[in-house]
Amino acid sequence: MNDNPDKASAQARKEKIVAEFEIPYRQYLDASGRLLGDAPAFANNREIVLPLYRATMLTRIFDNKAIALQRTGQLGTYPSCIGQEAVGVGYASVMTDKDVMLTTYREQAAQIWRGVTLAELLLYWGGDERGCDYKGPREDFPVAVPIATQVPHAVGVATAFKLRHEPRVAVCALGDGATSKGDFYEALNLAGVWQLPVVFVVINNHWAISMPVAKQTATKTLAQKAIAGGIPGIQIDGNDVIAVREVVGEAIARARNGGGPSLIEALTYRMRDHTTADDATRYRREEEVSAAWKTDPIVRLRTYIGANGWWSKEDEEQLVIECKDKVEAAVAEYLATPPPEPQSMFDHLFETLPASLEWQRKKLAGGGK
Amino acid sequence: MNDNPDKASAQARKEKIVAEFEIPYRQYLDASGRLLGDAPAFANNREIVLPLYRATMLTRIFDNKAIALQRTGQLGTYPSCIGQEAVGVGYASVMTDKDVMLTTYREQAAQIWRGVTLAELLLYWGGDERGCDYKGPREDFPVAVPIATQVPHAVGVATAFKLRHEPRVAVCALGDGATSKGDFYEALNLAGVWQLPVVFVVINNHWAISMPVAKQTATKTLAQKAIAGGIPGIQIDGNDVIAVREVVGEAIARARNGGGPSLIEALTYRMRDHTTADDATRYRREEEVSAAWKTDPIVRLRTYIGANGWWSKEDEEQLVIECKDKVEAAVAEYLATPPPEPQSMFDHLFETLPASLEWQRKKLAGGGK
Amino acid sequence: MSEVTMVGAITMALARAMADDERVLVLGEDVGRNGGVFRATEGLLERFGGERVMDTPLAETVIAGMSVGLAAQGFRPVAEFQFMGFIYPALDQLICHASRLRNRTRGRLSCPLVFRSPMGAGIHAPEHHSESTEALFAHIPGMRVVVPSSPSRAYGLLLAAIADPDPVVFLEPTRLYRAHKEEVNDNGEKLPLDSCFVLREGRNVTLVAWGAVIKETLEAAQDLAEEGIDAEVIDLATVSPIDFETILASVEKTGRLVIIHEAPRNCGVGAEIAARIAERGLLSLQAPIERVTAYDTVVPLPKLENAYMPQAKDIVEAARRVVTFQ
Amino acid sequence: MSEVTMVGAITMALARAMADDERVLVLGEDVGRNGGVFRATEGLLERFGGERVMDTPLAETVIAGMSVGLAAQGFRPVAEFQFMGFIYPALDQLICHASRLRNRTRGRLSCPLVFRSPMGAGIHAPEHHSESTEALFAHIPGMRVVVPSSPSRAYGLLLAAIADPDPVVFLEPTRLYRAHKEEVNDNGEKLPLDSCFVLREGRNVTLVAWGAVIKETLEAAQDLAEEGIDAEVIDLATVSPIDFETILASVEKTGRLVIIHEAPRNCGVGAEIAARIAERGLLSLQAPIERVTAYDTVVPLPKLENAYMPQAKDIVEAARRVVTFQ
Ligand SMILES: Cc1ncc(C[n+]2csc(CCOP(=O)(O)OP(=O)(O)O)c2C)c(N)n1
Ligand SMILES: Cc1ncc(C[n+]2csc(CCOP(=O)(O)OP(=O)(O)O)c2C)c(N)n1
Ligand SMILES: [Mg+2]
Ligand SMILES: [Mg+2]
Repeated sequence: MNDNPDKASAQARKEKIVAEFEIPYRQYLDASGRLLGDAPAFANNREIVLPLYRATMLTRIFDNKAIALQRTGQLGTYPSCIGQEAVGVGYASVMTDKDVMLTTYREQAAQIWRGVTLAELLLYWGGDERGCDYKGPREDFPVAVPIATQVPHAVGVATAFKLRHEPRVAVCALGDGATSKGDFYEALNLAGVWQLPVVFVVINNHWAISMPVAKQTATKTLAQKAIAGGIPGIQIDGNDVIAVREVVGEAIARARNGGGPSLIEALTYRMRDHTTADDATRYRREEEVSAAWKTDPIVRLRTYIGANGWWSKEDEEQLVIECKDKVEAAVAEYLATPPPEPQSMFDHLFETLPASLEWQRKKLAGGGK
Repeated sequence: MNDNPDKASAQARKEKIVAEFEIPYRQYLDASGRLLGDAPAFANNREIVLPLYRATMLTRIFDNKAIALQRTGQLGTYPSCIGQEAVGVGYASVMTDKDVMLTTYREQAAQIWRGVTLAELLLYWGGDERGCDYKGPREDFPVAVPIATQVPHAVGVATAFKLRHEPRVAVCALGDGATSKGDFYEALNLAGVWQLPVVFVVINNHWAISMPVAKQTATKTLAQKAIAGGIPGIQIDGNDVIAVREVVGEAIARARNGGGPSLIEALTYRMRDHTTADDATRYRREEEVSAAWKTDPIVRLRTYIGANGWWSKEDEEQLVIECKDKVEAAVAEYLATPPPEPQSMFDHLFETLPASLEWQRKKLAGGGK
Repeated sequence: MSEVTMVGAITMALARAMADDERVLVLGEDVGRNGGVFRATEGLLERFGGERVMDTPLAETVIAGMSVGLAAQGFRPVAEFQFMGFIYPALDQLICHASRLRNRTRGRLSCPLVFRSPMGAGIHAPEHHSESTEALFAHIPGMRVVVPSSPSRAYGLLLAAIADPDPVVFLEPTRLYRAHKEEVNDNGEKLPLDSCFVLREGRNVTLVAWGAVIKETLEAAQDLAEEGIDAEVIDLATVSPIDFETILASVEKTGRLVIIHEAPRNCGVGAEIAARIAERGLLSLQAPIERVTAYDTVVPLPKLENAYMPQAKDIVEAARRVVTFQ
Repeated sequence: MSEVTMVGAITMALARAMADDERVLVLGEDVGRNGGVFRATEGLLERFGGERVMDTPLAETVIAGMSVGLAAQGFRPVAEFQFMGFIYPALDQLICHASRLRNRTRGRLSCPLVFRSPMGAGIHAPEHHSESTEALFAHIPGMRVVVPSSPSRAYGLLLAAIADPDPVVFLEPTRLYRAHKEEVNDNGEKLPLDSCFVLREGRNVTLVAWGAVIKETLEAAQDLAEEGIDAEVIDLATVSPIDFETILASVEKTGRLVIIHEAPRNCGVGAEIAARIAERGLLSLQAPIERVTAYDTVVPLPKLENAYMPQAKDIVEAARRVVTFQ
């Protein structure tokens, strides 16, 4: 680890210092579900907190179902966000409909909050492009599978907002592994120099498939990467939905009011395999995983709302039933959706298919080549 | 400018700080040529300092000649390093023959010190690949024209040294504009996490063609970009050859002894047009340029060695004559070099030309197609 | 009407597009105050301001990626890549996103962007400044590749590229930037994409070319005419998708085909044209097809670039061979 | 001798190369403990240690660029790119440096590296995991592109690629990784690069293919045999440079050519083969050439990938057409 590597020597030499930086950290709801001092007011507002809890639960139940569908050959490779729900729900909850979300493939929690339907998610992960034609957030980007490639899109979207003088913000989620890619840095630097209305949420779930963060970078935090773009960086407990909502909320407000971009590193943990095609037991210890379960954002939040007397055993049972019903309904809709027509491959290749490609579309419609 | 943007607010909130950084600055020989306190011992050693001065002068005279050759149609587009000589001479002077240099196209000062011949430089800039077949530093990389693409090479070379447990260092020079590119950051991050024996010398000459540094990035320094790679970063006066030699020397020694990589931002100024194909009057003010001339590294060093009584008017005249003779000899050699044979295009395309390409080579040898 | 060079016509088209459609933006390295290294964006900053003519940091990946974001938001970004040798970091965004965003979202989002880049050798430039790698772009589904070869075609095709609702890579032969002037009427009229231009009608042989070598091809046609060989010269213009019907009709008339391009031969766009003739025009061929191209080598530094590039006499010889073939 | 799948043969070749030549290194994302997402590097970390089997950060540009640095220093890096859809950030280094370093320095420095990547559709994978863009690489001078299509060819060709003193892009069809097992003798014997493999001799029609569709091509040859059509099947194997003489000889014998590839048709490598026949084999052609390829669309998500990929019956129909052509 290399935080301020030259500090000691510099002071020894009484060197002139031309720049200083620090990375703050925030947490409000500790792992045991206890609310810490100076928590934001909304933490005591059940109208705000309960929906956050409901959303994390729906996401968890959806993810488990999706994994089951894949195991039974009814869905393609699937990357669950189990254990990370508080991050997605937290930042999505402080975005407006007019804001735009750009993300990787593990942000179901945020996508669901944003209005992407469960059936759309299943269609996409089932191998059907129609799952990206979100009926809800029409301007949100589809998930970017090539790591970090959505980050440049985010600064483009933010530039559009700035040029139109619109009070809108682009929120870009990326993983710890994504912070090693040049695309991320180039976008960060551009956001800084153009002071764009964009918020980068780095979801540090400690693993990039089999690579632990310590092998991904020598930096003590991922938040400090913001310093290379000349923008504010902060680290938070990503399993603390209160902290996520509060800190991302501040960043979005700042961006919306012309205060420029910022980067938030949310510490969480990838509880399950990277995807259903992965076997994490090959590269990480069971103890690490079981220890991580003790920080589960859902249990933590349930403890908190329970202690506040906002949530009974009955409420819980009721919620689980509701979520399961929603998920089952989506699965039924998904399974009942007939596959796309082969020639639909050409329907949106261009706005108008070039005449020279018509014969290919026809041939496909006719079947065979 | 965004140094520690969150500091104030963080302290206000008595936030927990998880990482702190600072960027030191060093200068020993000020613009007036006065040596400042705690200068390194070698600054008082004429055997070390005079060769540095001679090298900056040779480079300056060579650059001016190259520009003249281009103007008279005897050389291709040429990027001079006029005003930046102290950087190249400084870091090259603390490299060993076994170290490897990787650079952009504006490092004649370092290349000449490393043993690349003036004739080789002219051949290359005259449009002949043979100019990259350095007779001197056989392992040094040819200049990389695509910005920042040499930085990944440098970490590869450094990895080779580390794997072979050789006490060698890769020294990589890049410009301020190059720090905006993802290649630079990806390499920086890799160097950090693998603790590679590499030194990045960022030559901040304040311009990337028509882009001033302030439009290139929001960071207060370029040195702080090292923080994103978890490696030490320091800023120095690049027109102070004593500082360059001392600080790069420390970094190389650290890297050689397993202490890992570091990044040094050398502040200097691009005195002339970007290249002979550029017209800087279109985008920068004459006052800025004339002000920069007052920081000329050569004048500064001459004042210093003169004040030390190491350098007389006669020495100066003598040196200029020597340099001009060397340059003229190289020009004569260059102009006398017959152009390569057309079919030589195929000589080094592969180690052994695939049989299927033989006909093309023959056709070219025969002339025409 | 005014006499302009090709680069002048490009500037004219950019200004016209920006004046007619406020969604059009110009961005790239040194495109502002400096007007671009070839001056293609000269005067645009002064006329349209810094919000529509944006100097970017030196970072091609984000120039490409942010253009996708701007386009998805309804702008019409026209990004300049300083030389074709520096556009490769943009390939990832072109292949993975620009060309796929519409398809991926079933038309919900689209990507009406233009990536401009100088191309080709012949101006004694340093390494990486002389590339002709249009074939790399032509193989990518979901986007267009256009190469102008005269001031008027540059004007009309660039306007069409900017107006097009899908991604267009617009490659400008540096050798032609100031090669000659032409009357170009700044009337905002587009030229059709996806179609060739028959520059010269002829009965004996079809010469298909694009970009800078159109110059040598027209010279060759002249020389051939003096020998009594009547060559038809077709400027492919839109390199992908190819207007094959025009080429096929010509070959059915002439029975002979020579394809000329400055790019390396292997897997160049010329191969695709030859392949389609071998599929659909075989019976009308009265002689083997010939390709006159650069060699399958790295573009050499200036000392050898003339030996590398196809010359008029190479085209003449190839045409003679196919015409006299029994 | 042991029965191995193609991915097993690749692991075998990597281990053999590392055992025989200590300059050989394996690097990439998840190639260590995890053994690669397809397990191609399984067991190498345990056997050769972390200094020779290097897990890299998630950064393809530097994986490519550092490989150039390692190769110039005398190592033989074999870098794995997790899927072909993620190799595009490496194109810049391949085009600008790996393929040019030897030429640029007149042989002073060279670049003996191998970039391995899974390729192709047919495994119901997510977006960007089903690419067949070998044509992009084939157009780059100064390097080789190799696509194996069986365990034994994968073994011998990968050994040859690693031993080769110049850059090789080695593309592995995922659909074949575990398609079938074959006896492979781990004897360190290389197979020749730059040459095709005639998998089946025949008199009536030449079928040229490479990669995963070799499977459908052989099936088609079977079906055709039952109809009395005797097809010669050629595995191109080295996609660039092309061993054209073998193809030409076959076409001179059969007079009919069908080219099959999984890549999009436009400007695919099939075009180059057809073009060369149209140049040098025209007179022996007794029928138009046919290409059986994927469509010029983005690779669709799994629901439509079968409709996208060439099927055996498409090959049979094309072969029938050219054989029965009058
Ligand atoms: C450019 C690129 N390279 C490689 C991959 C293969 N891959 C998919 S996910 C992944 C790890 C991503 O890790 P991280 O960014 O931490 O996100 P997480 O999966 O942990 O949510 C890799 C290497 C990819 N999708 N894109
Ligand atoms: C990838 C890439 N993009 C664009 C260019 C064109 N170009 C050549 S030099 C230059 C500016 C470089 O500035 P800097 O890194 O500060 O180096 P300097 O020229 O100041 O020494 C640009 C944009 C290039 N060579 N490579
Ligand atoms: Mg992760
Ligand atoms: Mg500079």
